Amino acid sequence: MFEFFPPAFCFLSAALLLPFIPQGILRGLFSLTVPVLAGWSIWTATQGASAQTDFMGYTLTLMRVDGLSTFFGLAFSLAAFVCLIYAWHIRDTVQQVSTLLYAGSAVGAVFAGDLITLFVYWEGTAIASVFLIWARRTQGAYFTGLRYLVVQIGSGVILLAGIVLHVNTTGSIAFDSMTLESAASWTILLAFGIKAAFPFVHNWLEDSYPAATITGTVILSAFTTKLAIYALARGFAGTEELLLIGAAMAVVPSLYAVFENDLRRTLAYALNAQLGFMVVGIGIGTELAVNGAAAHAFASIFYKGLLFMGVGAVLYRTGTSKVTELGGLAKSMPWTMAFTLVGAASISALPLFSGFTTKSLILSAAGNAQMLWVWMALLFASACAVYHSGIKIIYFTFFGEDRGLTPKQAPFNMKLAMGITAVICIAVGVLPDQFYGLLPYDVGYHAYSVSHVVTQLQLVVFVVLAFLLLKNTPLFPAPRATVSLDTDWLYRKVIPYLLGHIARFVEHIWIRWKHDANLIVSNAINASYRTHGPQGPVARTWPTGSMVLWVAALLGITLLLTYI
Amino acid sequence: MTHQSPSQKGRSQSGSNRSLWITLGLAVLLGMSSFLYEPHGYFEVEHIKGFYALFGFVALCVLFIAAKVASPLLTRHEDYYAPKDTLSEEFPENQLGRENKDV
Amino acid sequence: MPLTHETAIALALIIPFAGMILIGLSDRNSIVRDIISVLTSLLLFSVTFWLLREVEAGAVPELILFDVMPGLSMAFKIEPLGMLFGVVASGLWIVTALYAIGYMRGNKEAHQTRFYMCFALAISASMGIAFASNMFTLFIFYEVLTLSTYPLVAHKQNADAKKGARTYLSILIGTSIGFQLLAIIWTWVATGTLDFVHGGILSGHLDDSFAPVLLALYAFGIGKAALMPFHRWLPAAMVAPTPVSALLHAVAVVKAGVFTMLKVGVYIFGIDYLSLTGASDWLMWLAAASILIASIVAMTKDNLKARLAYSTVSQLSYITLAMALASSLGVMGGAMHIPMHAMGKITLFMCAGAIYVATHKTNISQMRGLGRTMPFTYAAFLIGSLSIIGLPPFGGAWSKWYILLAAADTGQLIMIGVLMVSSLLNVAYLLPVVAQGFFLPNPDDLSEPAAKGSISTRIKEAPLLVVLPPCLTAIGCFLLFFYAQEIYNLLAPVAFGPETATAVLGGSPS
Amino acid sequence: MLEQLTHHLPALQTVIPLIAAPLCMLFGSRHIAWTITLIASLATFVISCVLLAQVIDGSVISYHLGGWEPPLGIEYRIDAFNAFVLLIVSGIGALIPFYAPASIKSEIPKSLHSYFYTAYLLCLTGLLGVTVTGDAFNVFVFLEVSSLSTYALVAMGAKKDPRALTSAFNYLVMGTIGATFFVLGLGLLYILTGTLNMVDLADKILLLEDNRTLNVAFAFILVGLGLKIAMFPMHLWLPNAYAYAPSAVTAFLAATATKVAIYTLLRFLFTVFSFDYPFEVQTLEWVVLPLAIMAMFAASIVAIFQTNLKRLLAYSSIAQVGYMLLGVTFLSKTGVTATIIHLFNHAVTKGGLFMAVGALVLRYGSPNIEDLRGAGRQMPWTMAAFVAGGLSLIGVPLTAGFISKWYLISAAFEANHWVPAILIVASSLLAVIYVWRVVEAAYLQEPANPTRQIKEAPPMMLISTWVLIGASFYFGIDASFTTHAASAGADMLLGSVDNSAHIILEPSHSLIPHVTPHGQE
Repeated sequence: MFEFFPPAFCFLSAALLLPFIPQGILRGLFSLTVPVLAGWSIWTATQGASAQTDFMGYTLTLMRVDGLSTFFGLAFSLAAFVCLIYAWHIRDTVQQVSTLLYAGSAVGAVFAGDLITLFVYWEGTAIASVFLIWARRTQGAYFTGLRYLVVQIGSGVILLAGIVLHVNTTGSIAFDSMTLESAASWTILLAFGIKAAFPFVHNWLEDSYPAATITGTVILSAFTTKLAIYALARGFAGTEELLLIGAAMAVVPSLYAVFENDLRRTLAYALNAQLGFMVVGIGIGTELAVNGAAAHAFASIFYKGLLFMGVGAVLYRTGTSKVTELGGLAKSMPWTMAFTLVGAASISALPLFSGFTTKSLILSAAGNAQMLWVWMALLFASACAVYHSGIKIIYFTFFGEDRGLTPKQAPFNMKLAMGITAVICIAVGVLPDQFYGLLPYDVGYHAYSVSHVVTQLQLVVFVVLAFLLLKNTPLFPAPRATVSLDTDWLYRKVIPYLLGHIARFVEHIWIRWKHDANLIVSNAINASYRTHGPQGPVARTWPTGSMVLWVAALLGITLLLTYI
Repeated sequence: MTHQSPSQKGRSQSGSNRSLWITLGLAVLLGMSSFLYEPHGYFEVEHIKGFYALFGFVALCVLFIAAKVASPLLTRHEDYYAPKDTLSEEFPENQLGRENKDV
Repeated sequence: MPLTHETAIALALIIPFAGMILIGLSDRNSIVRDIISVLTSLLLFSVTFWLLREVEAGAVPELILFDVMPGLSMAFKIEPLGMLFGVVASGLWIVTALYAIGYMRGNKEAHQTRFYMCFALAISASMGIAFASNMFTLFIFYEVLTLSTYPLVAHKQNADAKKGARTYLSILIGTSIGFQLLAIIWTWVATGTLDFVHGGILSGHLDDSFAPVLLALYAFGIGKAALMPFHRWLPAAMVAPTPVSALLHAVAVVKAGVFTMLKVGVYIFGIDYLSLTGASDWLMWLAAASILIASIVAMTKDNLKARLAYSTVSQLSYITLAMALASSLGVMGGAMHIPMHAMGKITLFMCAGAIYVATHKTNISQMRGLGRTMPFTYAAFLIGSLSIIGLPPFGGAWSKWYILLAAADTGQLIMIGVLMVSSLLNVAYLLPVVAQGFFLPNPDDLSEPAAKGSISTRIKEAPLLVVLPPCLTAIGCFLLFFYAQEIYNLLAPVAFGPETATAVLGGSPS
Repeated sequence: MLEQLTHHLPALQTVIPLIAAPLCMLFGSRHIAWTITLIASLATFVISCVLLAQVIDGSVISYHLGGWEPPLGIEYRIDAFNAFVLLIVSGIGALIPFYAPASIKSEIPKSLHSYFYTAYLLCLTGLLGVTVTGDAFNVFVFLEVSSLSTYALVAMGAKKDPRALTSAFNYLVMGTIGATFFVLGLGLLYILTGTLNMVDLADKILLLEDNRTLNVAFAFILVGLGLKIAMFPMHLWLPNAYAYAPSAVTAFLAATATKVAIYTLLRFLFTVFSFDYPFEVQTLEWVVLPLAIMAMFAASIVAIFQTNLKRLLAYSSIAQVGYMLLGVTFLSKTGVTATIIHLFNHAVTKGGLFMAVGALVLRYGSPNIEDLRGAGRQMPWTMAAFVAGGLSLIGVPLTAGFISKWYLISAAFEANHWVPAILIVASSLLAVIYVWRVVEAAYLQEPANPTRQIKEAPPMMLISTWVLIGASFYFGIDASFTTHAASAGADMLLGSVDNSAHIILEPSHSLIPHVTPHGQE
């Protein structure tokens, strides 16, 4: 039935076994072997292999090994590996199990060859990941988790509805490239779009990632959105509508990332903007562009993960990740700073770092297609990224105003994880050709040209220059202890407010109605008691006279009928 | 808000001055270098000398202005969503490894 | 001794009945009584399981007892749908029998013998409903079920219990006599038969414009299906001890209701007739409204059992909706939802009972942090919830899949939307229970540092017999996802007609 | 000898209790009186069984009393319908001697016991006579025999509650008015036709065109019998009579007296008059139908509020009479079948219920629901019987009441009477309420006086109660006998069976009867 064991099953079965392994080194090593095994099995899988099974009258393709899925599968396995190292110190079984389930679901979804399997894993990522938020065990995290879950499962049920419509119209459950011509594919696109944090359905990301545990945020940042990118690349490559969506995604969150106070939320906005790049790449849909989207997803997983790790380490030691409460940690946490710098350099697309070699694929694809405005938007977003992910994180955490914080260095496992991730970031930046070799398509692209290096350096340096010049002017958006209003304002303030009023109104009506109904019923009972009760006229039995009257009346009525 | 001694402030001030000069220097170098090679771009605009430099500088200015304009509209005090929000609460202490550097 | 079909059916009816008598006789010795109760359930299940194998092999076991009135006989004939219901009810009786022992002892309830007797009688009635070969027999056992569960609802005999039981009885008896009986007699007068025939008996005997009216009499008459506005009995019945809520008000009684609904749809009206006349259109809308409103009401309930009750109201309307879609796939989905929802909901109820036994807490707001002292209960609750929501890899996903397919098939896109919104509402009212249990601090126990202390000292679970059954059914939820194929094969003749079933089985069902 | 006896069974049916009655008084001893009563009532039961067996296939026995040829002579005419009613009356009559001794011990002074049995036997005679006779005036005579003895029986409750005397007197006044109306109607018929034999009357009436005197006669008969039936709103005598009579009497009356009156009404409606008679159809539609429905509701609602269990059941009876009348007004075979079935089923059920209540009253000393709290635990078997009977009253499946309702609603649907069909079920739900009030009091409330030791009812009372309750279940589970008999009866009444070919003539001037076909007469 199976040509080989689906790597997702490695994760899932390990997650079931994990609680039975004693906490500590043994459990840590056990969980670390899982992504290694899975990655190895993906690496060695022959292209075109598949694992199919017949179930409920459908042929489910549990595994479809091709360039795109292999690439994402490897990325996810590798991400799981570094995340697990980063979370080595965690002793919370719930988080450990859900991490494995989450990574497993993501890997499974990537290899899903049919829509039903995809749906199964799609929901799996939603359910497994929410525990990483709830595991913070605070009231705020509880509510955030609920909101997150509703959105994620919402994406799942929309996907389900889309699949049902798709199956109904086409009779096929295969997960292949689709065109936006039927309600089914629009619905499926919406489902993917929610997970990919399209504009207006993006806010779950900024709401929930910063609310997770320290390690949870890192893990969350790796999988869900990248899975959506994979799904979009698989299903909707070359869909023009995605261009506009992607461009908007790249630009608008950048603005938020500027004035956001919480660093993890800042990173979440930045992540959202990076997703915009990938969506644009998918929207362009050429082999180069899809390669770019995939490559950028890979790079993004790691440099964003690295930034989240850095901020997480700071949070771990200081208890806060707010700009207004941080500053001057360069001395006390030098390694963390160094690794975070690598991440910042990567997202800023400095040459020799990962963003440089991946982002340019997408920009080049946009250029090839002569999409000037899209290209400009992406360039603008790149410039913004230099500030909000590169400068802002580093500056306000490690330099800036010294708040007198003297934390200890990050724990070794965190530093190790950051180190490995930093190496990956640099490796992608330094060895582009080897990296490109892993991509789904063979396009023969070369990232390093004088022109490219210089222009990119110009962009970065002038952004830095502008920052340094403007920093002490009134133009500079100085950090304040604020929360940003986003689309979640609608469902966290407006809708509850309206619902509260509606609920009060309905309750009022309901109580009134109930009261009235009770009154009517009790009046009816009382009235019938008065008439039919033991003392009522209907139940009166003693007066013989009235009975005679009835007899006479009845006779009279009967006789009257004679005349009809 | 922690109180800062004047010396600390002075140090950070001088530090940022130094980085400003370094960056300025780099910027000038890179700006000049645009005249040294022929860029192979996809669009007309890329052939403008120093386009990327200008773009980066302007982009950040635009971004800051936009942020300045938008932030009063789009930000509220961090307790705005309390208590159903994590921003307004402390990170649970038992999940932290809050340790200070050995003195 | 070779078992014949006739004796097997008779045994399925008699075993619980005999169990009831034996339980009554062993009033003095509670251990013997409890053992009898469990043995009876095992015995019954082995008989129904044997019958299931026979039905799967294509047999149609039949037993005609006697004629009550000329033309109306007390007769039984097992078709796959009834077989499914029978196996579900008798199978889950085993876990509930175990659970009931733990629960009733754990709570030191009074009148336990009466409790077990009525329980056995109710199961007997459920078997009668499952195997009935005509609407008349079904109706008789339907009423027996109502009456036999009344003492169970009123078990505590306090003012609340009496009030709840009164609501329970008055709605169930009221609707069944007020509407269902009328509908049955009308059918009888119109067609001269009440036998269940695939494809229905009404076609050609009833003026098409009357079909919606007759369907309304059936739909509202089957009060056990808890279609709004006749759903009030279900929350009211939650005053009963939890084993009752678990088996009867999550499995036997309510499933008897929706089972009857499906029977009426498939065997009295016939899916083709329904779809031809559009008789069930209004029912579809009502069921949809019922699904959503009940879910919203569930969100407002703080009492866990009340919340689960409204959830049941909502989930039952899935099945009604599936029938009202008047499509073969809907029948498949609706019928499949019977075991899927039963397994999930019984898990949830048993967990609620376990929490009650261990802590005597009934309100969700009091249950914060309990997940860490009762991890098994809460894990089971989580799995049950996921199955109810319809997430893979749990059974509930498949039934929802087929109902959705049916909605797509009949072009009812709004119904797809309703089911989607309902899933989200399920998330919103079920998962907070788990999340609060695991991830919010226990207000009673502020000093307890989270995630500290060795696990063995923190765990304060209910007695084993109370915790084990929900864990078993939770595993059942998981297994059902993979055994859905068997259920599908079993039900294919019901949904697609006896002739086409074999043809359809080969390929994709759409 | 036996051969001859069998040919005189119709006469023996009334003669045996009639002769036994004075014997009871003559001997004076209550034990002997009881023995005689037992033998006589059992004998009538056996006779009615034999008779029913002979006619259930649709034959008719015509027995000429004293050898006088009808229409001049009195004819006892037995067909499937009245044989069935005979069975009910004599069946319940045969149970009463088992039930009565323990019951009346506390209710009637010992010295009056032999009078009780005398009056009881006379009452039985009257009821059987009304049923068996084919002569209209003879109906009146037997009706009065039964009524007069009933008044006496009701009055015997005076030891326990003096109001029994008043209610007996009331009953007497009203009953007499009813009887008078009835006899006035008969008189008018006689003036018109010159005959009192029912079959003969029917033939003659057919020949009359639109005739106002006939209409008046019909109206008088309807109202007169309506009063005896306790047709709403002429039911006022019934609740008191039932409430204050001794329990055994109540059980007997409730099960038989109104049923026989209904039988008589059906006889007159269908045998003497018929659907061909337009005035009857009009009256049924415009007077009886609304009254029947009003009875179903008004009486049920009154029953809901009653505190006295006996009165509660009495009002329930009035409501049930409404069902029976409703069945008739559908003017169809199914309707009449429904009426006859309900007549039987209700007799069995209500008899059993009143017997159970009698046992409760015996032990608790009060029929008030308040006082019967906790009875479910103190008298489990009696209370179980009550609940079972209550279920039948509601019409829960597997009980006799269900069969009745099934036929009644079927008839309504067949006649396209949608509204009555709905009203039938609606009023059944009222029955749920009044039955369940008792059930809740008995099972879910603490005893009024927990220290008081209450024993289970005496075995004989319990057995006879359970015989009836058991029957009400038996006929709910296997209704083939009742439905068969009732539909045979309905066929007979509606003349859909050509009964002239099957008549068994039994001229009594010869001890050896010869059987000739009707046509050769």
